Amino acid sequence: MDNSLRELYQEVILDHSRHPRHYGALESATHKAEGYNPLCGDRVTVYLKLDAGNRVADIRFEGKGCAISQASASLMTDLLLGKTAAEADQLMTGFLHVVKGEPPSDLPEDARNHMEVMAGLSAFPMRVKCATLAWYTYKNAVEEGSQ
Amino acid sequence: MDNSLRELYQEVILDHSRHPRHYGALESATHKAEGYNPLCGDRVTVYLKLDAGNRVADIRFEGKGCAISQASASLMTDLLLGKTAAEADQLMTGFLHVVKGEPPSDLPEDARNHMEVMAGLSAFPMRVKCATLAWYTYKNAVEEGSQ
Amino acid sequence: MTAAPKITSAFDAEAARRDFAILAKPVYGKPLAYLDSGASAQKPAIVLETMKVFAETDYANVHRGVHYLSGAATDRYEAARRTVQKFLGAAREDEIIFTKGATEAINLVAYSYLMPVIQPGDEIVLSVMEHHSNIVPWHFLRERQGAVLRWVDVCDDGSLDIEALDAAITARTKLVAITHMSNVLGTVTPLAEIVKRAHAKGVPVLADGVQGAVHEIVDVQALDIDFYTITGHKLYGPTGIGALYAKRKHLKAMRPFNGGGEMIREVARDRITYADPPARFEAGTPPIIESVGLAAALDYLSGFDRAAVKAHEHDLLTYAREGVRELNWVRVIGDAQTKGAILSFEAEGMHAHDLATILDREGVAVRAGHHCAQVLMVRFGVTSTSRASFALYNNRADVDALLSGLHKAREILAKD
Amino acid sequence: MTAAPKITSAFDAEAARRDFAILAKPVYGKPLAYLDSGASAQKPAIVLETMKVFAETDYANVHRGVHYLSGAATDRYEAARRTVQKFLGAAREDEIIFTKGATEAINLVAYSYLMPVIQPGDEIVLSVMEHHSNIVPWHFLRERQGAVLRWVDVCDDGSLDIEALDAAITARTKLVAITHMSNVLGTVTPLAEIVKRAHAKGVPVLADGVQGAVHEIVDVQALDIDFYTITGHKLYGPTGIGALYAKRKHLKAMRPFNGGGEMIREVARDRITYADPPARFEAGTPPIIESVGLAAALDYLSGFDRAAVKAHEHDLLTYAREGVRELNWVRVIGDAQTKGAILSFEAEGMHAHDLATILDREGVAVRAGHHCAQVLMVRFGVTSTSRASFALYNNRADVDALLSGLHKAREILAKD
Ligand SMILES: Cc1ncc(COP(=O)(O)O)c(C=O)c1O
Ligand SMILES: Cc1ncc(COP(=O)(O)O)c(C=O)c1O
Repeated sequence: MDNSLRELYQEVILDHSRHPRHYGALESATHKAEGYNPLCGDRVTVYLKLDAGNRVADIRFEGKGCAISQASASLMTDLLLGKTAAEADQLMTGFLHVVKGEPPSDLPEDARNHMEVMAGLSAFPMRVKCATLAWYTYKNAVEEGSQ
Repeated sequence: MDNSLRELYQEVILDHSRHPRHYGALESATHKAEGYNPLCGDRVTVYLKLDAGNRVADIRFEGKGCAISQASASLMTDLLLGKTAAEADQLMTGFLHVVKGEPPSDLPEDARNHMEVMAGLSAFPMRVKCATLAWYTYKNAVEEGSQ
Repeated sequence: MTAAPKITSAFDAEAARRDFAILAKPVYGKPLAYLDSGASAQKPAIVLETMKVFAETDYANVHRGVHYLSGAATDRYEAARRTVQKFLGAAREDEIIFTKGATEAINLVAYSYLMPVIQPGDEIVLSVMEHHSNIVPWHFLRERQGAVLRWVDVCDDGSLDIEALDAAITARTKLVAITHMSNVLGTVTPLAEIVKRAHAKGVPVLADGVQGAVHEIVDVQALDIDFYTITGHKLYGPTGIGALYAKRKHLKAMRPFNGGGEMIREVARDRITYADPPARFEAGTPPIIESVGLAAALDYLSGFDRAAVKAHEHDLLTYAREGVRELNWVRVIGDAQTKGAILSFEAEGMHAHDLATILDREGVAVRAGHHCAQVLMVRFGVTSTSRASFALYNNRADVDALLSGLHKAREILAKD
Repeated sequence: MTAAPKITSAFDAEAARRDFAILAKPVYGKPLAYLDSGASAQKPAIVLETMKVFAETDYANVHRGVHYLSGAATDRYEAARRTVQKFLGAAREDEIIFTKGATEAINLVAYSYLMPVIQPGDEIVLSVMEHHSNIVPWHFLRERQGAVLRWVDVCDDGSLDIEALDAAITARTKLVAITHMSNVLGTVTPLAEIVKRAHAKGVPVLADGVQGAVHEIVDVQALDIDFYTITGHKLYGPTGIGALYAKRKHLKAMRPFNGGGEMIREVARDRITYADPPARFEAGTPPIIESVGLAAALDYLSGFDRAAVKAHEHDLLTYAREGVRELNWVRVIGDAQTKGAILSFEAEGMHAHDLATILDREGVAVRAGHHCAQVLMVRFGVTSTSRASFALYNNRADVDALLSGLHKAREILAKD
């Protein structure tokens, strides 16, 4: 069996995809966006509640798609909860580096450890879009999705 | 010098193209058609006066084009003058065979001799259309060009 | 310049495999099991070589040239048209229009045949198993001119509901647009019967023959069909070329689609006239080298006993179908009686993309996704499927690789 | 997979000739003098080889596949887009749309950009030296929607009358559609100045760059041009592919042209949404192998010092121009100051087709006819011309063959 596959579909990822954190609609959302990958039909909706200081007071997602896209969305909610907009941007940049196998950018160590489970993706460039869908949708929610 | 060229552009052809027979409009035409080759811009108008028995009582042409198309039109008027529709069809078939270098069809000997000057065309398949333009225009005049 | 047709009574797939260099190239160190010919077929050496040699010896632009190379290239281009004519059984060569692919061919019919005449409320009948290429051009007519799309359902086994199709044809129907063979279900539609019923109501029929022409023997005259479209790259030919067959009576009445060189009769500042078909519909420099490649591909395919090829592909389909039947976690979508060599399925607990990624690392190339058939996905309540499609060069080893890949994927993805 | 660019300071045409196998193949036993690159250029070995190797090693359909070959093919296809982007100096890769050729690229602009907005009486400004490909699509808008074509004349030497162009742009002008380089006169138009003047009046500009991109270095950003079109087969690349450059702001606002796979976002029975550019304009399977060939061709061309290539071609033009100047029975049409390597002429007492036939037997390939520029023919009072066009692989021996062929033709055709 291919090791890169084992790394890609490691327990943590499968667990995230089967038991996603923060799954479901968020009634009190201040921001919301829908992401869609027309190439594979994957879909994710991100709900955000930003507080006065633009901090992610609450976050939820709903979606349908491959293990990678669902796990990545779940992982993202874990990472973003409680973060300021600036911190979130830094996390997103870092995440993009990780999944593309590019040199890592400045990241808090716990965030990096958290994301490390996604590093296997860099061997699967055709699947990177699956992993980034949720993040771009988050970004969209912040920028254009105010409710 | 290429012999096939000498044969194509022999004196008789050049003479026909420079001093075309039966050139000009025909006031009393009963039939008329315009032929046009969009690939090269060659143009020929054929005027016919058919008598009661469908005999070519008079024929004229006007046109602009290469030596081959003009010579062929001129030669055609010589050949068709005085002929019945059936005789004309036979001549046309014979002419198509001659210029394509196909086995000759049944033709009166004088007509065949007359056409022989066009036999050189069979070595120039790309120019066959130039030679047949006038004939197809004649055919068109008979079939659809009644004035 | 193209291979003399070799007639063989039984089909030797192992021999044919050797015509396709790419099949011998391992993927991630594994033998390649290319089960994605439904998306695009690989090209035999004779096709690639014929195109290269043509470009090295006889190439120039076509039609307007008097010089030797232009004549040679024109001859090859027009000979390719006759090869397509023969392949489809068309009555006349000027009923064949070269296009960039089947998608363009269908758009040509939409823009040149229907757009000038369609009125708000006029109807176009199509099936839910159409490829987007045979849907979107008709949506344009809906969006822009108020046409109504009438959808014909398929039965649960994926076969066409012919009675529903018949019922959908009304006095307002302007066209039936239907696939010859579904690129997802594999379903082969009863084209002759469809044409008969549509014509009985005075309605013309367009068939999307992209898959059908690969696996079935087509005779447009026997079918009496109005429009039939093919694409080169699925017929073992090059990309960048396809063809539209249309009855001459339609072509003569149709207005041009693209405007440009070759398709005119006379252009002036304030008026314009158009050339006769087929030139009228072939604006600009056509895919010249590709036409020569397509002819070589059709010659290659026609060099085999097509019935034997079909039997071979069908054997693979059956072998694969039996193989997955044993896996109670695999659900096949499309089990029609008349079915070509395409197998679509869902595997429990595995998204098609994850499955395809795992299969890929095993050297098995399948498609995963909606296959440009979103309407059909909705019909079967899925967002995507995995699809294995079989070509003449596939063998049972390819199917074995698929089946063992499926087991590995389950091990990785569905292990708890 | 494509050749590493080789930068040479002076251009060695004799070395380049060896890249084109077809040039070494005699015609009627005579050396070939191929002076018809204006109609279509020959293709260097690296282009043909790159396409063949790609098809043998990395081919599959693009975009929707998860498997290895599909990824490899997609990478090559998108890399080709970036090669075109760089070649034209575009800011973004998604401003490059692959088409089947320049003719389709111009039609795309007509159908997707202008057709939805044009009103009866709206004007399109174009020059009398346009190729039919940059005329007929606008005639469609005249015929179908009442647009008015405003024609800008050329001066007697074939140069564009820029003041007339300026004057032709009115408040009703919706587009200026102009060639970058005339395929008959060789005239290179002052694109930057044209764009400046049109933009000053708020009017966008489309340039037909089919000839211009071959002989000039293009920088669409510096030109600030709205639309620029190229075709592969004149750029030493394959047939069946071309490209449209368009500013992103235009592309984002444009509706689709062809409908089919790849260009949608979501398709349902009664509604549809479209993908973002460039996908929105690339319906169906694109010319994948051809895109790889085009990239190889552009890499090949860019591997030379383009200014040196231009100087070489200009030398041939001057040498030919001087040669025919001595023949008082030859009339050159097109003597503009800014002129690329194309020489059109009439020879007294000889029709262009007869002349071309005789030259052909001498191994000299020229075009004869209206060159898809009938409006220009009328402007110069001719029905056809003969045209010699020069490419990087031509040499003075080719010109000598042309000149001696002219003498022979006169001997045969005009001897009394
Ligand atoms: C100036 C010009 N524009 C447009 C075209 C048409 O381009 P294509 O060959 O891609 O149809 C040509 C060539 O035929 C041309 O020379
Ligand atoms: C059934 C069907 N129709 C149409 C198409 C589109 O044809 P093309 O590849 O020529 O765009 C395809 C393939 O993608 C297909 O499978």
